[in-house]
Amino acid sequence: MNKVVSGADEAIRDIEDGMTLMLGGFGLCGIPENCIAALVRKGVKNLTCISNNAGVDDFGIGLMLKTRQVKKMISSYVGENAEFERQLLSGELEVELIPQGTLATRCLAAAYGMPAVFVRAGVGTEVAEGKEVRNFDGVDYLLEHAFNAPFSIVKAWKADTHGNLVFRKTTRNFNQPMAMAGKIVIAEVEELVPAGALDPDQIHVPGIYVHRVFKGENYEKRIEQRTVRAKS
Amino acid sequence: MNKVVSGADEAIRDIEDGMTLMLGGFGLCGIPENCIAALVRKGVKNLTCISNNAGVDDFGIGLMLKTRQVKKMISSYVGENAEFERQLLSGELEVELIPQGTLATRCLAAAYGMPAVFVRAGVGTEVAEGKEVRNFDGVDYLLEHAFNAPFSIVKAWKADTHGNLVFRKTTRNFNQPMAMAGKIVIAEVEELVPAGALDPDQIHVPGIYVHRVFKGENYEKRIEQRTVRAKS
Amino acid sequence: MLDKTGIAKRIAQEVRDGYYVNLGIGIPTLVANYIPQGMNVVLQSENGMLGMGPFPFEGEEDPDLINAGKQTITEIPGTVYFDSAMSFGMIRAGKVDLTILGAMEVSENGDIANWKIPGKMVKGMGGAMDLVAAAKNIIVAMQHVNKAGESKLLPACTLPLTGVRCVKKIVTELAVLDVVPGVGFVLLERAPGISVEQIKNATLGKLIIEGEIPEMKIN
Amino acid sequence: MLDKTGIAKRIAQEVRDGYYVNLGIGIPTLVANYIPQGMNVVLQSENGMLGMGPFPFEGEEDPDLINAGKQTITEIPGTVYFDSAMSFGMIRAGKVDLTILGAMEVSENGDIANWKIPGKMVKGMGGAMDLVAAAKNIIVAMQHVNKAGESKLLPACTLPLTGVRCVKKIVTELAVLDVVPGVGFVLLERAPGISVEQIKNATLGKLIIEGEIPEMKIN
Repeated sequence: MNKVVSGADEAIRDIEDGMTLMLGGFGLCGIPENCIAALVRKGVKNLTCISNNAGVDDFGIGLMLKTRQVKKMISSYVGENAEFERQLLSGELEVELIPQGTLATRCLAAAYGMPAVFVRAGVGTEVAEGKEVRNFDGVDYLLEHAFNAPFSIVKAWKADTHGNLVFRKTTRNFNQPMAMAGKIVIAEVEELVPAGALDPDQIHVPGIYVHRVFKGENYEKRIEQRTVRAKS
Repeated sequence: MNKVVSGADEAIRDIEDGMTLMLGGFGLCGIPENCIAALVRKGVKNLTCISNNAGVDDFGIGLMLKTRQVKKMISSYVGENAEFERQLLSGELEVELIPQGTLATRCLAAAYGMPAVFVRAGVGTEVAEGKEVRNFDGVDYLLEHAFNAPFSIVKAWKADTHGNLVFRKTTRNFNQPMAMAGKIVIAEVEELVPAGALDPDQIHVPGIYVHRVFKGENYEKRIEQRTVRAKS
Repeated sequence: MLDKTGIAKRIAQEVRDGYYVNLGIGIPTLVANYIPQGMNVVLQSENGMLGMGPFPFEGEEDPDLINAGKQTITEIPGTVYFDSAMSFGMIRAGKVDLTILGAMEVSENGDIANWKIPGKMVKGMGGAMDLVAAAKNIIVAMQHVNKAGESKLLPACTLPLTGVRCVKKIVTELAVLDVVPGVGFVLLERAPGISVEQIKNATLGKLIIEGEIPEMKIN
Repeated sequence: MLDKTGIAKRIAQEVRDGYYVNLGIGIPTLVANYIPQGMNVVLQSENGMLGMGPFPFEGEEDPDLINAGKQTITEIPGTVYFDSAMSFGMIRAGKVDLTILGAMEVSENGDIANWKIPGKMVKGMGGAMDLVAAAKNIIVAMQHVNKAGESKLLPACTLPLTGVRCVKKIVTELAVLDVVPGVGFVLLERAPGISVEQIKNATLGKLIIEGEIPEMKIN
């Protein structure tokens, strides 16, 4: 059950032009920095990226926007990015905006083999346009479909060689459901340990969901909003 | 956020005749022994119990069957229990059998605010009778509804005073989804610690789902099938 | 008239012991500062955290620990981390007792618009649509009128909606109002020094004024 | 003719390196004993475990650690525990490569009946309906005929179904057969000492025999 690959380039070797990728992270927190760099190196184009955010101008998915590798973003919030705005207004980039909980739940649906789920978010808004509405016990819900992406790329804190993953603090975010949702799941981690080194009660994503893991390098972990308080 | 109550009797104080309860555990593994004993003491009757199994003659939910407190079992597997069989054949007890994964997923649906889910289990079988069938991408699914129970009773390994829960090994089973599914969730635990004593990355059920916790006593933890191998 | 701090202080009075609360970006974030000492309240951050603590001391920022506004924060005793699917699961299941968020417009039946201005840049709804669709109790913190001096309390929203019939209460620099679908904006309290007439003039939607309207009490 | 061990040994030949496998109660459980050394296979137990180890040594039983058959077991390096919702989530999402289970009847289009005999005691389907509805590859381990000498490989099941068109392969004491919906039971191998004629006589559903049928190779 050895899921270990040599690094980001090997991990993304079969990602091709026009594919749909799920990318974990929330803002710049817990993003797969090494794989994004490798995708930029490889130069694959016309990608559809399912990711809660689109990075900033010079970090995260922003790096792939700069090189015009992204055809479409499926996200809940895409502020903080001037290049993004430029491409969107010029029509170079398509954007599909989805409520954040719906985005997460469509990952969960894929992870748990549910073809579609009913959610209340967006009922009565433009998000509901063209979608089936169904009433349960007096409340309207939208039918939302599971994502069906060939690849998920996530960042975890630790993995063992079987691909069992553990996340740290708020980096779990979309990384956990996406790590269970893609047909092929790639996880880059800060620490790679032998099978048996992780507490079996404390694994966030079982290795059965994960296909390739590698120890990432040179994590920058950029902070988007550095807020502090004075020492009193 | 103190969720601590004095013990099982206080925890179940407002469970009344005719109510529906979710009870965690798989077989006799991870069952809420203290609360079951308290329910027997209290003598509430005509209960509907949602539980994967029905215990054995003299342990687990079997104790409540013996005292005829259960009107209906909603379970996936109810073997191992002669008194159960007698009551079922004599018409004293109703049983609704549900595929195990559907049972778990109807708990998850309640936990995650989904009114209903689509599952494949049971398509083309008597389980599908009277249920809506829907085809997604060429595959038929049954529409199954979220459970809506006023109480969940679960057994965890550890809790903090905020009701954050941690389970041990295969006791997680139905305890985890049920601990997020009931309107009022009662958790009995082996170890109760102050808030802050559990690793925040390693909590299986966040306390927001849990209403009452107490440290249980005298756990018997009976083994249903003691299988061993010889030391070589 | 209240300043932002005043609005936050007034909203803090709506928080009850034992509440799990989700605070939006802006004025709502300030509410955390005015929750009475000794009251047990846990803050939920929809990026995957219960028990949000204050900003870190300088030099102690952890890039792996942010809130939904992407600000560096800290944990406190009892903090739990979880993934986004569980986070919105608990929101949808109604486990969050109170959601406080900003708005561009609120209608007299409780519709809210706060995510998009057509023709201008669209940043996305983030978790707002999920929160307003699910929370049992939604309080809007906003200015009574926009920068052009137009009322933000309207018969019907003009901007794209975030959610329908969901806002329960509004706190502005001028007033506290309940929102009752089919009835309108029910005036509950005036800000210090503000007259009922001033509130009337700033409210385009149907305003219900019954009896004497007391002035807010704020420390 | 194969004994139970023989059936388990033959099924073990179907296991491939890197497979995640769910083993039902009875003969399927025995399969674990015959997976070749050095082959990386992880056993899933649907009560919430990946990486099921062997039975514990006497005195080392842990009541908190059982398999889906409620037997005491052990963990191994790489074991993971999870809850029942995730367990069936991964099953439904097709992450389990191979499911091996027993059956009372299999039909020539792959329907399976293994959970209920009307009029006799009903124990429930447990996780069987979920497993057969979801697994990509389902192998049935069973006797070719029942105790009354009647074939269990039928044109159509007579007992209440567990799942439809799902069984891919059957291994009995007499034969290995593929199940091809619309075609029938395709005979692949004979058990040692068993003739095609004997298999024909024990099979009520449509049996496809093409060319020479080899004898199984079992160590």
